[in-house]
Amino acid sequence: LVNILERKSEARNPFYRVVALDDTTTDPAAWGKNFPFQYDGYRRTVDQVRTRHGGSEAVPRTPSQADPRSIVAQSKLEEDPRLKAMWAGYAFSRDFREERGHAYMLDDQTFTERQLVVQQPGTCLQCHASVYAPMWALGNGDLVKGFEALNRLPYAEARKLVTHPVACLDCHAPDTLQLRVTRPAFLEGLRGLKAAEGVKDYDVNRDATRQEMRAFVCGQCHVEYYFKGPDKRLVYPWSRGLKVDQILAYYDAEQFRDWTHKDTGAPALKAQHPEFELWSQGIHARSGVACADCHMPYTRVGAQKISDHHVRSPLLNVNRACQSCHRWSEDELKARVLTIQQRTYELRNRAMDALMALITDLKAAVAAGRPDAELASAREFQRKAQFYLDFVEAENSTGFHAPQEAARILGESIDFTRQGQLALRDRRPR
Amino acid sequence: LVNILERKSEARNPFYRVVALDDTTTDPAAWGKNFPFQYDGYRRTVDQVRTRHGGSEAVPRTPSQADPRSIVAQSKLEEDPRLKAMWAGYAFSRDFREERGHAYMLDDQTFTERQLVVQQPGTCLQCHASVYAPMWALGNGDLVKGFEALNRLPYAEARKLVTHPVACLDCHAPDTLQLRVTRPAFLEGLRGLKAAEGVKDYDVNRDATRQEMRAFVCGQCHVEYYFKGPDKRLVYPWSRGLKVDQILAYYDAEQFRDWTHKDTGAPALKAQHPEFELWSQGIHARSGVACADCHMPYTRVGAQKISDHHVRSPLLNVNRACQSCHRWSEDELKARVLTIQQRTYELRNRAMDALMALITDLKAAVAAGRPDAELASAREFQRKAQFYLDFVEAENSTGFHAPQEAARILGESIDFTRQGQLALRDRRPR
Amino acid sequence: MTAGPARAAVALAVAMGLALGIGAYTFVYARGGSYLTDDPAACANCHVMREQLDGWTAGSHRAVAVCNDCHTPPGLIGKYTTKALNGFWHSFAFTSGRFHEPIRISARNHGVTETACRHCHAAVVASIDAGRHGAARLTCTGCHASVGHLQ
Ligand code: HEC
Ligand code: HEC
Ligand code: HEC
Ligand code: HEC
Ligand code: HEC
Ligand code: HEC
Ligand code: HEC
Ligand code: HEC
Ligand code: HEC
Ligand code: HEC
Ligand code: HEC
Ligand code: HEC
Ligand code: HEC
Ligand code: HEC
Ligand SMILES: [Ca+2]
Ligand SMILES: [Ca+2]
Repeated sequence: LVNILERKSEARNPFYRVVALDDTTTDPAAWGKNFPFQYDGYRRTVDQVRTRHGGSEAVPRTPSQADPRSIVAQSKLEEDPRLKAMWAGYAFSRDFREERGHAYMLDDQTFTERQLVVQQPGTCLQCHASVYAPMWALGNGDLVKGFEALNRLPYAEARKLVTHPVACLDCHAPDTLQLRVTRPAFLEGLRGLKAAEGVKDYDVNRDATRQEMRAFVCGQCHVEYYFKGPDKRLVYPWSRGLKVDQILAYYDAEQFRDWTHKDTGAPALKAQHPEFELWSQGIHARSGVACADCHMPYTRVGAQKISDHHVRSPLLNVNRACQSCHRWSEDELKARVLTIQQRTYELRNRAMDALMALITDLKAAVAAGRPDAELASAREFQRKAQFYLDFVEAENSTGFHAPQEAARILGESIDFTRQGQLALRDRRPR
Repeated sequence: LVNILERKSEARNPFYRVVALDDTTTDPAAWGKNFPFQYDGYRRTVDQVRTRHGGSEAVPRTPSQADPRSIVAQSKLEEDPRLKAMWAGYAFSRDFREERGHAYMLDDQTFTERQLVVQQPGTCLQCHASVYAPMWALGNGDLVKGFEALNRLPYAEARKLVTHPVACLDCHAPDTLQLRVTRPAFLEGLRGLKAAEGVKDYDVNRDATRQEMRAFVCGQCHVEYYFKGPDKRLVYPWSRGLKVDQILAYYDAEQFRDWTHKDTGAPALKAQHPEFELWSQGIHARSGVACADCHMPYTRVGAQKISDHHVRSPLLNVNRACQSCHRWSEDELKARVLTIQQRTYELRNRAMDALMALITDLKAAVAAGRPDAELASAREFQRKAQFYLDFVEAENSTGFHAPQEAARILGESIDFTRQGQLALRDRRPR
Repeated sequence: MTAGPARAAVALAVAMGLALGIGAYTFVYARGGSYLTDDPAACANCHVMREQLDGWTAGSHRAVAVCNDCHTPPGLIGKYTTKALNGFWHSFAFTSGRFHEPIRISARNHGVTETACRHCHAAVVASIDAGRHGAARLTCTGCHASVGHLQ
């Protein structure tokens, strides 16, 4: 009976506005007063459950002065030591873990051992903290100015300005609750992309449809990026397009390298979580299916439906995430995902073995003191092959977001690697 | 008005049985008396319309004594001369054309220049003519005996026993019109496959569901095959499974080769139209979507729905072939297919270029008189790489039947090719 | 498909007396009048509606909504204008045999249906569908394509 009354009242007015919210209300708990169900979900992102290729495993550790975390996610470097060889000389070879729920983003960034290897800029925080209010403050009223100021600060200083992981106001307007993009890097990245497609000064918050926004809010962070120039500006390399080929072409034109490979001297690039880019090449994106449809499916609460703010692997929530569109059983849907992921994973391993062979050859050639001229071509191939492989490796759906494209990319990576090995042999002094 | 009256009457009585049919009634015209709509469609397979990667182009030629055809399909050897190098020393390097409608199957086989290069057995006819009645006759009442007898005959003699391309009774029981499998090679092939899956003496015509039959009737011919032993028995290499890896493993175990590559001496294999095998690895097969659903979609004739017997590219009939399941517009559906095919085609070209490089290297090594021991490994890699590439090249959907699997196969083909090139260099006498 | 201009053109022809002739003939003979009832079976007087009837019978709404609950707007006027429009055009299409197959819902009628969803499920969707200024509406059928007709 209580139940029914409850439902009725809820039905009559879905939102109780008990507290006023504005663009300075960073604390999700405050928003939670008005939207308790979304807040509950949001907080559940602390859960750690592993799927075959996703989710995350809760690994206990003894907290230390430097790193107070008592639980972390499993180390990918331990799962596959070949990654260390691929990233030799770069911070990722020191510490790289499976990603976990949003609740951990700020801590995991603050305490990753990668911080011990390099001095990082404030830019890092763009995707690991609620920086919206801080940016306004820093830029006193000018978001972009605040963005630039934050980027320029050393990480340690910038870190003092933030307290929360991604929060409500990073995705929502406080008055209408409409979705909005709050990250200048995404605004600029998408404007560049649209310009390339012939659309002049595109403004996401003005021109995007609601369904597009359900992917764009995620695209603010789940993308490939780099820090441009001495100002460490956060830039998304999309001005030629979202395909791996177009992104590499961009970096080549910029003559950008993330680091020089320690063992081979190759001008290497590190691809990072290009979920948005790979998704854009898949059949779901083409069908207008957004990130939120699968990662934040509607869920029944009392008499209403709300978006499940427990952002996580859809494989942990198949009935809501998939079955409204696909009538197959949960087991069948999981099996379909696994088939796609397994194919991707096996080809990824083949590409990884090939890369190891090239790195070994190049390393030997360097040790043998062969002149750079003889190694240039092989190094160029390593740069390409490695970026292509990493593009799929770093993408977190293990190919699901665009199965054929992922396999295509790995196939080309293999071709580049092997050609690099051939270049070394054919350039051998006769 | 006629239109509407017609419909009402049709609704009442779908078809009239004017002539009696039995297992000796090969002539489709006779069946056509009872089933005029299906017969009309069947006859329309003479149409030649080209799609980007499929259909076929009507190329005029001057009939000759040896080859009376005044129209053929475009030559694939001319479209891509690299195919000649891949098949050097094999009949396919002489004549290989785009396939066209069922109406042409008998003529195209009879008059292909491949017949001038090798003496073919009667086995060829299994998939190019209505051999059901002739097999019964030859085996006087024993289908398998008739099958074996037909296989043993020289092509020229066997050819005299047939008059029609695939006909009604090759797919249908004359009394019930139910689908049935009439080719012993498929019965045996599938029994072997099921046995590998742990199912004992499987009998297609007894155990298959109706939906399965809608793919099996096609699987009688649209499959990879070889002629086993001196009796030229038609065998489908499925006893280990339908994946390219499993089929190659079968041939390796049998120590089978189609021919020895003229320029490189590699023990080569020729893959042929593995539509059934590739389809089996795709999402449509997994969803229970059969060949007939897309290539013979239901179409309304007045009040009845019949299967469109004008078997052809679904891209020429998208509304019936696809829109019954997909709500997208015709243009959008075509664009989706093209995206998949283009990705496949580009990777196929990359694999083809790689293969040409290996063949060039091996050819040179042979010319340089390097000992077989040094070439063995490279030749083995050519065999593998070439079979994998040909498996996608010979498959006629340009990857659509299983997009990710097709890309996976091409990726591995590239790896094999390049490793072959490396083997040649590393085995070089120091 | 059922493009505006195309319809306009046909409309002209129809206006030229044809309407009374064929139009009326069809409407009676093909039971275009079925559009005026609420009985689902009536819709299927046209065999081309059979698929949807079957789909509806297999669907989750069989017990809770008839064709017209989803395919006509609430309110008598709206209801009967829509019925008249569809009844006439569909009768005409049926007679002339000129329509896209498989049959696809028109933008206008899709709008009618989407409104119907919200009409019955106002409570359920209140929070996801509530007053978003400017933002385009959700499309219920994007996720629930087969509620009306199990596809
Ligand atoms: C059609 C459904 C679908 C869409 C749309 C989709 N994803 Fe996914 N996503 C998945 C599946 C399935 C996985 C694999 C989960 C696993 O392996 O446990 C996944 C994995 C992920 C992961 C890793 C999750 C984990 O548990 O480790 C991230 C991050 C992710 N997706 C982000 C995105 C983003 C960002 C977008 C939009 C740009 C997006 N996804 C669009 C279905 C989807
Ligand atoms: C402000 C940046 C940011 C935004 C916006 C963002 N994410 Fe994330 N997301 C992250 C970070 C950082 C992590 C990794 C956290 C960690 O490992 O500590 C993450 C992790 C995830 C995971 C992995 C969870 C797991 O169990 O492995 C999924 C799935 C995911 N995000 C999906 C989404 C979706 C869907 C959206 C949009 C609705 C979104 N994210 C928006 C930064 C963001
Ligand atoms: C463009 C957005 C973005 C920026 C900028 C960014 N991250 Fe992340 N980070 C993510 C996302 C999304 C994830 C989750 C997906 C993944 O781990 O692949 C993540 C995950 C992580 C993780 C957890 C997984 C791991 O790698 O161990 C750490 C630690 C991390 N980031 C550190 C950093 C540091 C340090 C920087 C600055 C150098 C940084 N991030 C900058 C978006 C970003
Ligand atoms: C990573 C991005 C992200 C964050 C952070 C986020 N949301 Fe949302 N939220 C969404 C998306 C996506 C939707 C769906 C909006 C739509 O469909 O237009 C949504 C919808 C909503 C809605 C509308 C009703 C519904 O459930 O669909 C409310 C209310 C809401 N969120 C409240 C919150 C609150 C409160 C918080 C903080 C505790 C929060 N959101 C944090 C992405 C986010
Ligand atoms: C909002 C609708 C929607 C949701 C939610 C959705 N899908 Fe899909 N899915 C589609 C559409 C549309 C296609 C393209 C085929 C088609 O047009 O029917 C598709 C295609 C697929 C395919 C075949 C394509 C391929 O890559 O092989 C798989 C597998 C699939 N979805 C699995 C999933 C899984 C698993 C989930 C949940 C994690 C999911 N889908 C969520 C609509 C959806
Ligand atoms: C989901 C739909 C679908 C299914 C199921 C399907 N096909 Fe196809 N098939 C296609 C499409 C699309 C093409 C590409 C046609 C083109 O490129 O013009 C194609 C191409 C072909 C071609 C080449 C046609 C041409 O025009 O050259 C053949 C032969 C073929 N399929 C046979 C089969 C067989 C045999 C099966 C079952 C084992 C099958 N198909 C299952 C959709 C399908
Ligand atoms: C008895 C053997 C046999 C059977 C059974 C058979 N096919 Fe074929 N099919 C062929 C041959 C041979 C050709 C090529 C004819 C030619 O090029 O002269 C062909 C050609 C085709 C083409 C290409 C048409 C074009 O325009 O390029 C399609 C599509 C096709 N078949 C589909 C099917 C489907 C679907 C089935 C089952 C319903 C089927 N076939 C059953 C032997 C067969
Ligand atoms: C297992 C069934 C099968 C057997 C046996 C078979 N074919 Fe075919 N054949 C097909 C199918 C299916 C096609 C259409 C698909 C294609 O062309 O790839 C075809 C196409 C052809 C074509 C037209 C396309 C081209 O290759 O130029 C010729 C010619 C041909 N076959 C000749 C032969 C000859 C000669 C033999 C005997 C050595 C033979 N076939 C044995 C199934 C078979
Ligand atoms: C290459 C195989 C093949 C050939 C040859 C063939 N059919 Fe069919 N036929 C089919 C398939 C597949 C179906 C669908 C059966 C089902 O759904 O159970 C079918 C269905 C039918 C049906 C049932 C009604 C319908 O249309 O679905 C009739 C009647 C029929 N065919 C008559 C004929 C006649 C007459 C011929 C010769 C002129 C013929 N068929 C040649 C494959 C074939
Ligand atoms: C009998 C139903 C049916 C028919 C007919 C059909 N499909 Fe599908 N299609 C599916 C199903 C089921 C899926 C898997 C996704 C899902 O579960 O919704 C799918 C998936 C797809 C996908 C996404 C998978 C991928 O490989 O990217 C594409 C594209 C597609 N179909 C195109 C077509 C085209 C083109 C045709 C016609 C030539 C066609 N389909 C005919 C049922 C069908
Ligand atoms: C006179 C025969 C006939 C009757 C009775 C009939 N329909 Fe239809 N209907 C058609 C035809 C023909 C079409 C295809 C029209 C087109 O696509 O242009 C159609 C199309 C439709 C469409 C989709 C096209 C559009 O314009 O949106 C809907 C919805 C529809 N009918 C609903 C109904 C309902 C509800 C009923 C019963 C109240 C009904 N029909 C009774 C013949 C009929
Ligand atoms: C619960 C709501 C509901 C009911 C009840 C319902 N329909 Fe529909 N109908 C729909 C929806 C939704 C669509 C459009 C599907 C889409 O857009 O994905 C549709 C589409 C149609 C179409 C156009 C074909 C198409 O797929 O676009 C016809 C015709 C139709 N309905 C007829 C009927 C008939 C006749 C009945 C009664 C037997 C009926 N509908 C009952 C919701 C309903
Ligand atoms: C005439 C009123 C009415 C209309 C119109 C209507 N529904 Fe429903 N709907 C109901 C009722 C009543 C239920 C049953 C609730 C239950 O079973 O608990 C229901 C159940 C549902 C369900 C849950 C069961 C399922 O099928 O998954 C969904 C989803 C749904 N409706 C969506 C829709 C959509 C989308 C539309 C419009 C295309 C629509 N409804 C139109 C009354 C309606
Ligand atoms: C992005 C996908 C999506 C869209 C768009 C969507 N829904 Fe849903 N809907 C869902 C999912 C997922 C569920 C299942 C929720 C659950 O089981 O907790 C659902 C459940 C429902 C239910 C059943 C609630 C119950 O369990 O009784 C109704 C009714 C419903 N939706 C109506 C609608 C209406 C009306 C619209 C349009 C205003 C709509 N939906 C739009 C995904 C969607
Ligand atoms: Ca994870
Ligand atoms: Ca063809």
